[in-house]
Parts: sequence; structure tokens; C-alpha cells
Amino acid sequence: MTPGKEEYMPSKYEPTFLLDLYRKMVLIRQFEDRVKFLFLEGIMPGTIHQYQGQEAIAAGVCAALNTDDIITSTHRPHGHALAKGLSAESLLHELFGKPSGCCCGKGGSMHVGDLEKGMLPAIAIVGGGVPIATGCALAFKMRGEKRVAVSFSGDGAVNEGAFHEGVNMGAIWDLPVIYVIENNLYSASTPIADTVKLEKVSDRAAGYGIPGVTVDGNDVVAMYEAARGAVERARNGEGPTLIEAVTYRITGHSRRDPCNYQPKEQRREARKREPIRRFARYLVEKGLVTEAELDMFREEIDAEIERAVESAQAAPDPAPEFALEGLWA
Amino acid sequence: MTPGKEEYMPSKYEPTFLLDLYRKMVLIRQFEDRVKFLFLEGIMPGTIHQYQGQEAIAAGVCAALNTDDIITSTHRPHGHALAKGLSAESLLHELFGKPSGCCCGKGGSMHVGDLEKGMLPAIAIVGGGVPIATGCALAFKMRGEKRVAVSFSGDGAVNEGAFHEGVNMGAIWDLPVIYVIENNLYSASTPIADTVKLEKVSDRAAGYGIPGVTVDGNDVVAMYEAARGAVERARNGEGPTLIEAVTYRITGHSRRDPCNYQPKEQRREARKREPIRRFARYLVEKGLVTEAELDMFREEIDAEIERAVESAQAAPDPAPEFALEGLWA
Amino acid sequence: MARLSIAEALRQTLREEMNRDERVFCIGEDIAIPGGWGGAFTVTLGLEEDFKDRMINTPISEAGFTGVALGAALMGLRPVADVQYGDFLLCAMDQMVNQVAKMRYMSGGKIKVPFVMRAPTGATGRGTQHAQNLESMFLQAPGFKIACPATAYDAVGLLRAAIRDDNPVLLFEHKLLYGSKGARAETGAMDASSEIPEEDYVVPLGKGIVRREGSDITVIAPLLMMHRALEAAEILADEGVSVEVIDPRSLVPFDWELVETSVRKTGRLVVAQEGPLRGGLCGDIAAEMGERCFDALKAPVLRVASPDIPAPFAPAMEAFYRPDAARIVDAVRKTVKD
Amino acid sequence: MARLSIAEALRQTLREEMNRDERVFCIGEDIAIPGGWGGAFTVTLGLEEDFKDRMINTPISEAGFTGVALGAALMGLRPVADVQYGDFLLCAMDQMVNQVAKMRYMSGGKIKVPFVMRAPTGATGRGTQHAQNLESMFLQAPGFKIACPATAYDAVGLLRAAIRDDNPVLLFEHKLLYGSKGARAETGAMDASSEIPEEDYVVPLGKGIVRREGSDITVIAPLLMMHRALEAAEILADEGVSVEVIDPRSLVPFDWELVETSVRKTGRLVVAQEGPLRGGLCGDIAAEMGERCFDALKAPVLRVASPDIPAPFAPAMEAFYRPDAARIVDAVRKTVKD
Ligand SMILES: Cc1ncc(C[n+]2csc(CCOP(=O)(O)OP(=O)(O)O)c2C)c(N)n1
Ligand SMILES: Cc1ncc(C[n+]2csc(CCOP(=O)(O)OP(=O)(O)O)c2C)c(N)n1
Ligand SMILES: [Mg+2]
Ligand SMILES: [Mg+2]
Repeated sequence: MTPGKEEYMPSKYEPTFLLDLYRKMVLIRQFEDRVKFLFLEGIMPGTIHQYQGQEAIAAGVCAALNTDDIITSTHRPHGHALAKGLSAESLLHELFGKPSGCCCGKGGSMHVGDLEKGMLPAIAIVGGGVPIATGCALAFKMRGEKRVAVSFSGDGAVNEGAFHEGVNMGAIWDLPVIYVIENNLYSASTPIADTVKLEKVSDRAAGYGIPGVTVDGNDVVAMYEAARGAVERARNGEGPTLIEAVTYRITGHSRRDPCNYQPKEQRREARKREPIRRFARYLVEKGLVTEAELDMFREEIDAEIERAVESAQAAPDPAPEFALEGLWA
Repeated sequence: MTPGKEEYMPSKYEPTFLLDLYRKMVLIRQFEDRVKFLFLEGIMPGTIHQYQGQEAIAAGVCAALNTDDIITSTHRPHGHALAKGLSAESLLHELFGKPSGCCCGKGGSMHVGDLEKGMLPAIAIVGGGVPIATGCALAFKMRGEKRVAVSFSGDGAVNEGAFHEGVNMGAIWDLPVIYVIENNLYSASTPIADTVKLEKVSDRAAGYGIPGVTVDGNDVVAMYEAARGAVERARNGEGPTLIEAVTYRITGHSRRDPCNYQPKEQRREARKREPIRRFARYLVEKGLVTEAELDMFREEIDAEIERAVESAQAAPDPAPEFALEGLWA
Repeated sequence: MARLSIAEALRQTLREEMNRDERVFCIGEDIAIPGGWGGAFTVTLGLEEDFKDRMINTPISEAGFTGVALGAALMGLRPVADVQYGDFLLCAMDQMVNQVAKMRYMSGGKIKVPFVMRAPTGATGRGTQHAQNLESMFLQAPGFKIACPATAYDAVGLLRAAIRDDNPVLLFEHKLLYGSKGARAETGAMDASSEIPEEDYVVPLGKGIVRREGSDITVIAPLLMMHRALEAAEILADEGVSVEVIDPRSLVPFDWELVETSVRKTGRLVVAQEGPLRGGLCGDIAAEMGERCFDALKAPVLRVASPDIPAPFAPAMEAFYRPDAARIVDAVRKTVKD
Repeated sequence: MARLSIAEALRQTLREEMNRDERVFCIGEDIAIPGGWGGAFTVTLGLEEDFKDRMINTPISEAGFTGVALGAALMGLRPVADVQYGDFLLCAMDQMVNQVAKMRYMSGGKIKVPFVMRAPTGATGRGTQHAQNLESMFLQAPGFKIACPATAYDAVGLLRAAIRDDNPVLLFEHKLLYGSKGARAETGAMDASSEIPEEDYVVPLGKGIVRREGSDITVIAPLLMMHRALEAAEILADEGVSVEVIDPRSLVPFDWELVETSVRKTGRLVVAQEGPLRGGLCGDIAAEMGERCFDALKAPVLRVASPDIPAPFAPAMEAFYRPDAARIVDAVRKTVKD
């Protein structure tokens, strides 16, 4: 199968599979909306980079992975974490800086991860995760394991040296690694057209001798299929794939960002193409679910998140000297 | 003119121009041979990376440049320096670590340069010169000057992050810069096929949206023509060109290197295609010069080099404390 | 005279310097997008309106734009580069340490490198990859001058000096001292604003300043720690301990004379720094003063620094990581007891 | 027991460790090419014959292969990475300092990073981009253990300890101490070979050693400087000055107890280091001892280091840049006079 070449035809999938994809996306969206509120209210410490609008990418890609496949993430990791199976609870505890968080409160929003779920601590240095994912894949290949590594990066990352060096090594050694570029058209406030002189970001793949595909990143099934194809190639020893997922960040870059640099018209259009409502419409049209059921999903998820928020806020803060632990094994 | 697309037809050039190209190549060759001898005899300090076999590239490219065009060079810079107009004398003084050298004995073989001749101190960090040449070109563009920057790199450099970041910026800003990749098939002992998964190294250019051409780097006229085309594009504001010059290092990587990693057959073949003898044959066949005249050239050049060696050896050594000068303007 | 925050003061200075000298330009990520934030901390906000061609907004390519700035400097322009967080200098370390810092020296002192890099520093609730104080690391990069403004007045004077210097200068700016406003305001920020005189003054690179006179002990502290030292001095004054607070302002060159004079007077020294103790600025100052003022020292020089760990995220742990007035007070108490 | 140079000793140890533990592998540039040199200093020469799949020869991509090694380590392999010259670590600084060093800490101490990086260090006639001693810079990278073998015996023991450690270890190897042979022999090299016992010993990370006992003054010096210190001690013995020479062997963790005991005994201290003084290891040791041994010190702690400049090329200037026995002798004479 050539990734991204197929039609948008979820009908060949089991309804439960599709509904799970949907629930995952909603979980991410509601989680992020709740976190934004907590942050703006001044209740949550730190800074945040959120995933609203890009849910189809994490959900679609991670649905093609096993728990022991490994992902690397970025400064914008909440969506990847939830998609890879970390609980809202372990994330929220981390975001609140609690020792009960997935990184014991030492990582924070930009470094969430859990190796047992197949997610390294997220890497907030743009491009920094690309060689590391490549290294995971090298280990899989050296040990003859059929595991796959996926590096999630933003479009901004394709201009970093680490991206270049990492992808090249994945290519020359035919490693089981997938480079997912979430092209939300901006790196912080800078539009992609200002930093890459290509029709498609995926054209960069040709410079490394690996396949590059551009996929509608707001179409969760398309993302799943592209990822499944790439995973298949990877597991078969056919080497890396670069997947450009075109999407849009419908929230701010970080914290309180009014996004004045995004043309209003572009924002409006993007909101129309936003992945969750779109998938919901499809599911309802196909009769796989009713609007009432969707409401119920949302409520269940909200309740789950609310419980997690409460538990995170109630959890004890670390003793300051706890900082001194955990440097060395 | 599309660089590299023309025939090997030097007949359209003035004989003096062709003979100057020839003399430049011979100067580089004899210089390097003499330096190798001085080094192996233990007379010359430091370490050396030599240019034998690649002379057509520096000579051809620099013939397309003006003095105030700028080049950056590498750990293997003697050929570039001589081609850009530095004297054998100022180089030899530098190689001997004399305050009368082009870098006052502070740079050494890997850092020779002279801004007045349009050559920055050579950069021994593989790939390191690429962003710097790009920055020179940015300055030219910002000031509206019709100057051009050329970065010389080896094939090994195309896998460095600095190469990637530098070329991308040259591309997106349409800067007057030329990226010359001297593909001598090896980075140190590692063959290019082990580190790049492409038919041609110049295919990497497509990943940046700039033209990339592959040229016979042992054909000085082809190199000149490719460079002239790229220089024209650059001066016209049409942006960068990547030129891959395919050649062979017929000497060791550095110092005393027996090159056991190069297949004997490959070496033998390469020696046959070596640029100087090949161009000489052509010039003689076309009746532009006689073998006797060529011998005379060589003798003149040897004499020039010999004088420079003597003057360099005779020049006073620096006082040790001279090291403390020259840090800050 | 207007009262300006450090962010405003830097912005005004960049504007003035670009007006004064057309060779000056800014380069960095997200610095020149209409509707954007003017870099991570609003310093370049709006400058693209007046200097469209001299605000070079780059891809996310720290090594790349550092090298580009260097190349432009070698051709006679005067770049002011901007890294969004000091930590990202680690991505540009070869260009910074091997190229920018060494270029003039390896040319035999023949070329000039009028290059400025501005780098926000300090741990501020973002986790360990947006928190490191790289001031100490760059002490090992000969070729750089290093400046550390703790007030808006000094930010103006040091940035002017840096831009007009023909050598590479690295300016560390503390995130909690910027006084960035609106959406970019920082939790836990302090007021480091100053009245900025109209006249065209510079703060010379290499000149420290006595921020508070005292007779019992000298405390040296740059950036945020200078403010913490002043707080500590207040507290200690109530206990009858008279603290002299020195702000070095530049780390390279360092104003050894100023510090030596003070230490000879007080006979006691505490050095405070944010960032890990090991290999830190603190050690350098303590060692040098231990050598120069051996006979004058009445007690060991104590160093107040972060522990040798990456910066932790949780606020309580981060506060523990970043030295505060209380730790300086403790060190002083210990020293004056001796 | 066989007498081996450091290069040979490291090679043999890599071979043994790869035999002992199949998770161990080597990664780096030019390390595994038949007919090549086995890295820049012959350490991996021939290993590709026996460990074809565990000698990963990389493109010239320092940040890349550092990150790749890290990823492999996180998946449970035990990489020994090799940078041809320590200077090139500057190209990999983000991966080293932000990723490798911080990964475990930012996971909340949940994951292990069994990562080794080997880096040749020291100024050796190649000019300033192949000369820097980055030991001091990495003191500011919490998360790394740092080892500095001055003898082949220690090279074996420290490399073994590093490979078996579950944390990132950076091994600095001095180019003039390798004893590389043939085409890769170094001008000005010294003999640092040792008899290597058959048994499987380790030199624990964090343990220094007294190389020569003495009573009048302590000299601390790692790597090449340790040998210079021993030469200096010989010279000074003739003058009746009894020098205790300590080789710290590890910089992180540092064997403070050993040094403190010695300084309390001798009352005097000189610290020698190659590489710029400012922000250097020397300052750290001087500061710590100034604090711990304030009352025991009879004279100021003197630091012998390179000047604060890039390494110059010309042999005469390079010899001036790199501290030698004479400078250590001078510092000791000055100290014992006090
Ligand atoms: C090496 C590095 N440079 C700069 C930054 C600051 N920064 C954080 S996010 C960001 C934009 C990233 O854009 P992109 O990769 O497209 O990801 P997105 O934010 O759109 O998800 C920047 C510049 C960083 N974190 N790391
Ligand atoms: C960043 C960096 N990594 C490694 C080296 C060591 N080194 C010096 S030359 C060389 C090979 C360079 O190969 P290439 O770019 O093809 O140039 P060539 O030597 O063939 O001219 C290497 C690995 C270096 N100088 N800089
Ligand atoms: Mg983006
Ligand atoms: Mg090559």
C-alpha cells in the first residue's frame, strides 16, 4: 500500500475502531481546552503549547502503533501522550508539578512521557527528537525486533540541523522509523512559506532518498492509513517514510497568544476543516453513531478529565529537596 | 546558460585564459607535492590535508570570481587559497607558523585565508563554512552589492546540520551564494555511498528548492563554466546553485595516509582521469602549447615555490607571547 | 527621561542604533512578524515596521543564523542576533565557540567580528530545556565578551557598547527581569526598570558597579542574583551586617580591580550565581579573589549557586534550584560568624 | 600482563566489553572502515573485523550520531560513541547537554541512559579548531560523569566503569597520551603506557589517586598535566621541595576527600589544567579548597592554565599556550615561598 494514496473510506473499518479514534480525538481536545482554562485562570503553573486542531494526527498515527513502538514528541506533546496511552491523570499531575506525575513533576508540560507506554520524555528542542527516534530504530534493527519508532515534529523542525542528520541516518541504514511532520503552517509566528522554499514540505524527503507523502492531517483515517503503510514498510525492513500531515493550529502557539499573525480568513477556513467536527459529521451521516451518543462520549470524557484535574490538584506538592533526587541511576 | 550542460570545448576561450587555468592547477599541484615532502621530512610542523587531484575545481571556480567575491574553505584549503590569489609565499609562511604568514602563524594549514584576496580564514569544522558563506551573501544582498559568495565543502559536509541550515537560508532568501561540493568519493576513509542514499549528491539540492548540478570536477573548463553560470544567476538575484564536482583525492586524507581503504583499481582509474595531465594533453593536441613550454611552466612554478619555501624557513619564528595578541580589535 | 523596562529599553536601543548606523541589523527567529510577539520576550516588537529590510526573520536554525550573522559581520555589517532562549545556543555552539569566537584570532588578528548575540537566561517555569544559565559555559569560549545587564539602564548602555564594539559580544538577559508585558508577562518577574537618560551613554564592557556600599562583607552577583543580593543586604542590615553589593555587569572582561578593592575593604566575600555550581562563574571569582586577597580574607569565600542538576519543573523545586535572598543571607551569616 | 599504550588499551577494552555484553556497541565517524585508521587515533582499529554489526560507522553528523546513540541507549543498548576530536562535541552540544544529560532527570528519574562518549582532547599542532579542552565546559552539564585517564591502566579501568555505568559518561582522552602508532603517531607524544593486569578491574568513577607522595605542597592535575606535574615534582625534589601529585581521574564526581586530605597535610595547593583559565576546572578546585581548607592553607592556591585565547598554531606559541612543567615549577616555587 502506498501511504496517503487511498480514498477517505472508513467504511472498511469496524465501527468500534472508528469510534475509538473519535474518542481519542475528543479526549485530546477536551483535555487541552480544560488545561487552557486552568492555565489562563492562573491555577496551572508553567507554560503550555497546545494541540487543538491537530488531534487527527496523533490519534491516527498512534492507532497504527503497538504499545512497545516508541514515539518522540515536542514542545507540544499532550496530544501525542494521550494518543500513545498516557492517562489524562498522569499528565495532569505532571502539569501541576506533582511527584505523582508521569515525570515526577521534574519534566513539566514540555517533557511529558512514559517509556512504558512507548513515549520518551518529550523533547522541547525543535528537531531534537529526530536523531533520538532514529537511534531507537537503530536499536530495534540491531536486535532484530519488529518495533517501530515515530518522531513527531512540527514544520519548523525541518530547518534544524538535527532533523537533517537524523533523517539521513534513518535513510542510509533503512531503519524502521517514521518522521511525521505536523505542518500547521506556522512555526511560532512564522509562516512556513517564509522558511521553506518547496511546494510541499514532504519534498524534502527526496533529498534523503526516502519516500515522502503529504496527507490531510485533519482526516484521522487518512492519517491512520498513511501511518499504517509507513509502519508496514518499516517493519518489513524497507526503511523510513516521511509523512507531512497538513493541519492548522486553531489555538495559540503558547500560553496567551492572540494569533494576530494569522490572517482572520485563514483561521476561519481552518476552523471549518477542523478534524473532530468533521469526523463526527461523517460518523453520524454513515449512521455509525448518533449525535446523542457523541454528546455522551464528550460528557464521559469531561468527567474523566475532571476527576483527573481534581486528583492532580489534591496531590501533594514535592518537597523542594526532592529536586536533588533522580539525577543518576 | 545551464551550468554543466555544455560540451568540453575550451576552443572558444582565449589561449592565455586556458594557459592561466593550467598554470594555476600546476601551481597547486607542485605546491602540495612540495608541502607533502616538507611534512614527511619532518621539516614542516602541524598536520596537512592536501588537494592533489582536485585542482580543477578550485582553479575553475575561482576563475569565475572577482577578487572581492568571497570564498569559504575547509580543512583542505591550500588549493582554494592559491586559486583565489593568495601567494605560495604567504601560505608557506603560515604553514611554517611564521608571523609573516597569512594568519600570522596563528591559523596554520587548516585556517589559511586572506580577506583582501576574498578568502575567509578556512574553516576546519566540516560544514561550518556553509552558513558563513550564506551570511556573506546576505550582506551583499542587503547592501545591493553585486558580489558573490562561494562555499567550498567536501562531500562529507552534506550530512552536517550546518550545511542544511545554511543552504536552506540561501535558498529561501535567494542569496548570491554558490555551494560547491567537492565529491572526492570519500569523507576521510568513509565512502560516500555509505553516508548518502542518492544517485547524485546534487540531488540534495531539490530538498531546498534550488538547482543542483553534477559536473566533472576533473575538467577545469567544465568547472569554470558551471561556476560562471552559477555566478551569473547569483549576480542576477536568481539565488543559489549547488554544484557537485565529482573528483578523486589522489593523495591521502591527511598526513601519512596510505589510503588502504580505497580499492587499488579505483585509485588506478582515478589517476588516469587526473585533471592536470588530462588538460595538458588537450592543450598540446590543440596546439595551444608545446610539451616543452609545459615543462618550462613547471620549472618556473617550482622555482617560485622553492623561493617561497626558503623565505618561509628563513623567516623568524614568533615570540611565544605573540600568542597573546590579536584576540580583540 | 522615561522609565522603561529592560524589554522596552532594549527595543528602544535597537531602534536608535539602527537609526544611527545603517550597518546594524537584527536576525533571529520570530523577531519580525507583523502581529507576532517581537521575539520570545517582545524586545523587537514592532521594529519590522520601520526597518523592514533589517529585521531578518529566520527559520528555526540556530547554528545557521549564527553563521549567517557571522558571515554578514565579516562583510562589514553589524548583526544583533537573538536566540529565543539561551538554551538554544547549545544548537549553535560550534558556530559560537569555534567560528565566531575564534575567527579573528585565527586570522592572525587581521579581521574584525562586530557580532552581538542576545540570549535570555534563567529558570522560569518552563522545564529544563528552557532554563539553563549558559553564562558560565561561555567563560570557556575565549573571544567573546560577555555582558549581563541587571537593570534597564545597564541594558541600554551595555547593548550600545556591544553593538559598537568590533568584537563578538554575548548579552545574557534574564527572563524575570525583562518586564515583558501583556501576553508575554512572566510569572515571578521583578521590576528592573530604570529612568533612561536622553543622552547617548554607554556602559563600558568590563566595568562593574557597586550597587550598595557596605563594610562587613562583599557580595558579588549578576543579573537576577544582584536583585536577590540587594534584598539580602536589606535583611542583613537589620541584623547589623553591612553588605557591599557588586554587580559585575560584564563577566568578560571582568572588573577584577573593583572587586579586589571591595574585598580588601570588607575582608569577606560571597559570590552568587544562578546555574550549577560546578564549573560556574562563582568558582572563578572565588579562586581569583582567594589568590589576590589571600591575606585580606577573614573567612572562606562562600558560593551560592544552583545545585548540580538540570532545572526541575515544579515551582517548589524550581524555587529551590534558583538561589534566593535567603540563601545569600545564610551564606553571609556563616561568613561573618567566622 | 602486557604493556599497552592508551590507544591499545582502549581498543582491547572495547573488544572485551563487546564480548562480555552484546548490548555494547561503538558508533562514530571513520571508526569501522576496513583499511581505515580505526577512528582518528586508531582506538577502534580492526574491531570491525570481529564486530561487524556493532561498529556503526556514521556520516559526519555529530549531533545526529549523538542523538542516535542516545536513542539506542534508551532502548537498552549500551553505545560507546566516539567523536574524532573533542572540539566537534560543539556540533553536538544540544544533544549532549540538553538531551543526553537531562533525559533521565526530566523523566523523573525513571529511565536509564547507559551512554558513553569518548573525546580526544588537547592542543596538538592542528590549529584552534582541533585543540580545545572541553573538560571544563562540560562541568556545567549536570547529568554527565566525566573521566580523564592519564595512563593506560586508568584508561582500561575508567572505560570499563563507564560502559558498565547506567548513566552518561564522557571520557576525555589526551591526544598526546594515546601512543597511537604508525601513520597516526603524534609529534610531542608522551609514553602513558601501562602493564595491564589480566583481571577484570575497574577504576571507579569519582576516585582520584595520589601519583606521588609529598609533604610540602599538593599539585592536582589531570591528563597530560598530570605527567607535567610529575616532571615538575622531579625538578622540585632536587630543590628540596616535596610535591604530592594528585590525579583526579574523574572530574565528575570529583574526589574531594582525597584532595582535601592532601591539602590539609601539605597546606599548599597548585592546580594545573590545559585550556583557558577563565571558567576552568582549576577555579572550581581552588574555590572548593579555599572554602574547605581555609584555615589549613598557608599560601594562596595558584592556578596553572592556558591563557584566555584560542589555541594558536605555531609550535612556539602552542607550547606557550599549553602549560608545561616549568610553569608548574614556577607556581610551586611561588607558593612555597609564601
Ligand atoms: C531549537 C529550538 N529553537 C527554537 C525553539 C523555540 N520554539 C519553540 S516552539 C517553536 C516553533 C516550532 O514550530 P513547529 O516546529 O512548526 O511546531 P509547532 O509549534 O507549530 O507545533 C519555536 C521556535 C525551540 N524550542 N527549540
Ligand atoms: C564537524 C567535523 N567533524 C569531523 C571532522 C573530522 N574530519 C576532518 S576532514 C573529514 C572528512 C571530510 O570529508 P569531506 O567533507 O568529504 O572532505 P574531504 O576530506 O574529502 O576533502 C573529517 C571527518 C571535522 N573536521 N569536522
Ligand atoms: Mg508548526
Ligand atoms: Mg570527500
